Amino acid sequence: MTGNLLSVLVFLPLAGALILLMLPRENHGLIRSMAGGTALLTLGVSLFAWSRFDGAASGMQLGESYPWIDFGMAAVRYELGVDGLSMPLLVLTTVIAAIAVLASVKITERVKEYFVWMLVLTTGLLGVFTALDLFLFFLFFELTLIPVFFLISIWGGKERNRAAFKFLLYTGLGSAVMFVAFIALAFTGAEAAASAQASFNMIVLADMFANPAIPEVLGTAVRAGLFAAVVLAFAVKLPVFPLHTWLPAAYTQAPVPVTMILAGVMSKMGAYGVLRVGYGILPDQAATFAAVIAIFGVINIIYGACLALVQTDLKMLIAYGSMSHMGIILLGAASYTQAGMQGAIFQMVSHGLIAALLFFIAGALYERTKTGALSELGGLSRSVPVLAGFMLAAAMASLGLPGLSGFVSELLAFMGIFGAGDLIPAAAVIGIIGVIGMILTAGYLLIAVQRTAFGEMKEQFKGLPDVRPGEYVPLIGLLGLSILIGVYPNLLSDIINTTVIDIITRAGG
Amino acid sequence: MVSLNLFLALAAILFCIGLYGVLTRRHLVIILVSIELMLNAVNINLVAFSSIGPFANITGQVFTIFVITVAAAEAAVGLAILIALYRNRSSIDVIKQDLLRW
Amino acid sequence: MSAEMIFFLILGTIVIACSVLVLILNKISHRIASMAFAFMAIAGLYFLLRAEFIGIIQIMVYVGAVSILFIFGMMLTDHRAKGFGPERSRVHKLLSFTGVGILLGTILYGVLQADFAPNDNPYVGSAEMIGLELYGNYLIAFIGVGVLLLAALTGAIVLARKEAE
Amino acid sequence: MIQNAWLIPLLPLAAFVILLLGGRQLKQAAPVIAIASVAGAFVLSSVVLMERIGGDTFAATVRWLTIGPVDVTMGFEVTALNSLMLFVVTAVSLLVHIFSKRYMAEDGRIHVFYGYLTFFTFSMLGLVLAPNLLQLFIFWELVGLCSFLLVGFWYFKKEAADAAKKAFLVTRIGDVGLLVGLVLLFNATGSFEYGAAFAAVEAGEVSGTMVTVIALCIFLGAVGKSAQFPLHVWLPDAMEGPTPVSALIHAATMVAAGVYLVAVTYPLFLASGTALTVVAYTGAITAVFAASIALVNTDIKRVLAYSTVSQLGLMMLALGTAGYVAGLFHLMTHAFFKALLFLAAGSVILALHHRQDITRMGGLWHRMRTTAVTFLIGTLAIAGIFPLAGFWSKEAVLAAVWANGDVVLITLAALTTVLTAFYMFRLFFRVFAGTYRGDVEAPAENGKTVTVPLIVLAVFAVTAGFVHFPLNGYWLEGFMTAGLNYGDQAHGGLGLAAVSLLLAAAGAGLAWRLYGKGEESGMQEKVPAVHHLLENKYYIDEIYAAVIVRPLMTLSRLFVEVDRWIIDGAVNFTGAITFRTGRQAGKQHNGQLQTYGLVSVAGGIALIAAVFAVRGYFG
Repeated sequence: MTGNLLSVLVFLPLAGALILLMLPRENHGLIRSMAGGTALLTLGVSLFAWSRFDGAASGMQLGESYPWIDFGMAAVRYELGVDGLSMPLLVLTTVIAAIAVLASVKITERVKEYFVWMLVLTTGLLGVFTALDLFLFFLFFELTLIPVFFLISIWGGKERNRAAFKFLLYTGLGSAVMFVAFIALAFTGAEAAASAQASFNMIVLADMFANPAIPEVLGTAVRAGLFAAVVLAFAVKLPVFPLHTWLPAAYTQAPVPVTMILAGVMSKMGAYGVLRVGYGILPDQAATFAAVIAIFGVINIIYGACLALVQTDLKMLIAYGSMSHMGIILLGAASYTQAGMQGAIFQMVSHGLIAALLFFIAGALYERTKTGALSELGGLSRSVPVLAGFMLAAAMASLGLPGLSGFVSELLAFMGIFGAGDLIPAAAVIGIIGVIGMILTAGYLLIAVQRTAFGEMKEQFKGLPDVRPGEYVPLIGLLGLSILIGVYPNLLSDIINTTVIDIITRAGG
Repeated sequence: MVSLNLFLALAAILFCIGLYGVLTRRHLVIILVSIELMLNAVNINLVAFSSIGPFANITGQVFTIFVITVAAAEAAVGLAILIALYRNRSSIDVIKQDLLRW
Repeated sequence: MSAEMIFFLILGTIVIACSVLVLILNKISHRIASMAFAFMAIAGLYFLLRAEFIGIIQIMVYVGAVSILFIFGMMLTDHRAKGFGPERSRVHKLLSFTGVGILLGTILYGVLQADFAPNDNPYVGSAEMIGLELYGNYLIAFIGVGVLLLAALTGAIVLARKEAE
Repeated sequence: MIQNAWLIPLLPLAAFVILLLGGRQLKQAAPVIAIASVAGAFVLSSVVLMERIGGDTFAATVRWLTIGPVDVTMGFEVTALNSLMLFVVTAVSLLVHIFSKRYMAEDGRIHVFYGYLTFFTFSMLGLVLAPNLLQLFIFWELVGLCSFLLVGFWYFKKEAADAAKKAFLVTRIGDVGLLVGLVLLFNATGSFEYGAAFAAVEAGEVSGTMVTVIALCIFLGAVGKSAQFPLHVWLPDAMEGPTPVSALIHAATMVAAGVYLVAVTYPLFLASGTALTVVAYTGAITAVFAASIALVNTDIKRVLAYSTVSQLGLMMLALGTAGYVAGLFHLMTHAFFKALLFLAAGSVILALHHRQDITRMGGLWHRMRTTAVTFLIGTLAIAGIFPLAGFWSKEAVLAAVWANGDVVLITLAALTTVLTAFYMFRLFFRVFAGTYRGDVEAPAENGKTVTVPLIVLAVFAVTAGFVHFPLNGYWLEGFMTAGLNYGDQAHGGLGLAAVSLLLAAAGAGLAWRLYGKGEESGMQEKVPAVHHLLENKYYIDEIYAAVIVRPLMTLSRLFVEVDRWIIDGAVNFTGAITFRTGRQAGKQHNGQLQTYGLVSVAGGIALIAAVFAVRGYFG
């Protein structure tokens, strides 16, 4: 029954997109329900996969493997599988995708194309999180790029073209580096293992690079270069300072559901790539570079938070805040400890939920008030109390209030970094600077809440409609999941624990 | 018999004259003529090798036939284009034919 | 100096002289006539090389057909050179001359240096052998060339035809 | 019952959920539901306290988070300390809930108010019941959230919104310190559990420096929450919240959480002399510092707020001088009389239609007799007049400081005693004595829901001290320190009691001389420089603005410019270069066939030349 479960999951949205293509262009209702149905079905399948997943077992599960392309000197296989690192992200993707599709009621132009792109994007994302073959991984990674480009450039805001191109070029740059890095990985791996045929399989490559004789075959510099290339490739997506300037443009210009996916899931692709490819295949180099990664993590936290602190536009503020939160993933991962690594994964999931929620709320506010400028907003607690309440809750979740998922990830990440003293020279200093970031986070989020929700009610905002029934789905869904993880984190921890132990022990050799 | 080198040298000179014509003359008909000269230079080479080359055989002449055929076709189509061009733009000055610019 | 050498020198001189004239004469008709003479001389060279069949085809196709075609082309277009602008710039001409000159020098250097085994008994081909080759080894190519000619024929007609009113 | 102590916080939580979901429909029933839930919690707490007095510590945990081989658990624990805290919190909370029914009656969002209030009660109870530092931190933060929500309850007032933000941010600094402390503690000992972690510390598994660092980090959390110097700035501003909130959160319970935190992690402080000294000095400085500001402030609630800061400083001072029981004893009595004072102030404010300026009060003794009497009781209690609760607890604190023997600390403590009595009586006289200076017609009492809580609290303020006094052999000490080894608790003799009483009387007497008529004293003119300094709260807010906030904002703006012009600039520059290059290269495509041809020839020549250069003419 679970033989091809992952394939079904990955290609279900694509199949939905194909069916959408055949539907009549004008029948918006049918198109919407078809797209929503597909997304929900995908969510169901992913939950089924979750139920079939054994958190206590190590290694890949629900695997599929078929020969695909044989270049002679290298072989590409169609290989899928999940472990504790990808399983939560898989479910996160389907959740956010379903919610984003359901939240797309404001899209009224070129409806059919829009949903087709959304579903194609979903397939790409799911593929990235399940592919075990670097080549396949790359294909899916690129597959996510095209839909996003069109989604921004057709349905985006005023500056959409610029934003879309910036996104495309930046990520294109990352992809180019990634492609080179992958090929180099495959062939140096084959060289190291004295294998006639290069393999793109991540697991096989990890074993090749884990060969104790490898330092004699491949110099330290070569492996360090490979690791740096892999990290650089994914750093664009994350994004890591100073490769971040596409982010505010893309996040603010994309239509709200797309921003939810961008901030919620796509930025996790970068982090996932670093962990899966970088840490998975080259664990020793990851340990060597730990200090560098940690420093970039802190820079991200502080720099993003500082920028968010003085933004005048709500979406921009959330966008930079989102960048700041990515630093926590780096910080946790850099520590290379059980807690830190778990914190990084927790943060991926948690930030996925919270960023999506924040952007949804910002979008809902913009739709009502027609302005995103903090100076023009204010007093919305009076006119839209429920929405303002959700905004407050989302801000609290984002600043790491206990009982919500953000807290668990921050706690774990900081436990990691403070416990990484033997790996990172000044871990405590880095950790302290990191926690100062938490204060700044509270600062900018409270500024956002105060400027929008608090204060005298403005005349022009009188009588705005509060949350509509349809909007409760994303609001309650995302916040509810965040609370669920925050109140009982073992829900997630039980899934990822074994995998993290595996990642940590790899570096030992 | 005349040495092969001399035939090759003659062909080279002819080819270069044709090339120079193609690069500098304005009149499209003359450019086509220059192309014919270049093709003839090639033919001289082929026939010369076919007759007095180190491995003389008939293949060179066969190829000459092909070249002549293609040259004839080219001349026909080239002139047809030229006429159509003149009809539309009332000039066959190659300098003025610059629609495919940036 | 053998008779063949004398013939070669005469024919070669005619070829080069006529082709130079093609480039420098003023009137288009004179240029095309000069081209025809060059083709004739090249046919003579083929005879000298004992490739009579090719020589005859050269006369028939080039001197007979192509030259006439060019004359038609000239007459149907701007033979009085009314619609002509200024010449190519000196720089362009100079650069072309230099480039072509370098090319020529390079080729001539190699061609004159090359040491081919002297062959005093030219290989004599015949129309029969050419026919056998064409219908044997090169059959596919031959058919292809036939198709090409057909395509050129129809293409030329379509292109040169006046636009339907 | 003690096994089911977890029900105590769940009752208010249930009320919160009901109010959150159905508050708008319930409206008038909302206060009733909230009061009933807290009353239930109070009853349960009382039962638990009784059982604990007769029984033993109880703990239960469940697995919460797995970190590799380590299981982090959550659960609850009933110890002597927290069973007492449960009782205090639920008692004060219940009375505040009742009081609020009238105080907030005119507010259209009363259901929201009660929702927040019950959620606060839940959080505070959860904090108290926590068996480990992590769980304590979780509820610690939730308490902070409630404080934020309640201070900013009237969010449409700019001051309230600003105060809420300030409260959250300043305490956040402390919270972050606490987080670092508990993370370090976990990394050093492998556990968040009090018992396991302290056992590891006592067994010497953690280096001395590390213990000091951990203790100081944890203390930073306490400094933030208990508004100790230099993180005290948020508490006076927090008085923008409704008065019952000030009574419950910013006087009786939440701000006491800092003291409670130091108490539950006391073994860490005992293991580090440095940390203990820091605690003592912070407490002493805060006590005098805040008391001095309270001398001149003219806002009834702010005076009480500074008084709270000062009293919390005393508690810290007691803890820092090994007076474990003294600190907690003062915490308990303070909870009662400070809640009383705030609620009485609330009663006055309500009668005066939300005017809080004491220069516009006076002469209320005859108009609001119950309020005035209870306020006087509270004043006497806080000033430490025999035999009210404050006397006993303050005497215990002084005894601890005296036993410690540090002259500076003793001086500061004594000074605080004088100042406390002085500013409290100043406040009392200004509000209740003399003639009425306000503009509200005929202020009067506000009915039973207001006066009953006052009376009940007054009773506590009088009697609460008798759990720990010589005649019952310092009962509280026996209860609190059973099974713990926190050193000998100092007891003051008659002499100390007499001195303490004398000091308080001196302060009160001075206040009577200056303000007995309820009028202005003229101190402003006599010592203008001092007055100015105090009135502006030693310019601490301004210093923070200049040293931290403004540089941070400038830095952030700088970052914005860097981001725009340098980082994004580099990106755009690259883009522009590419674009320009493309355009220039495009211009080379002039459509001239022969130019192309010439370039091709040049290319061909270059190619040939390259081949020749490598391989020679004939290869």
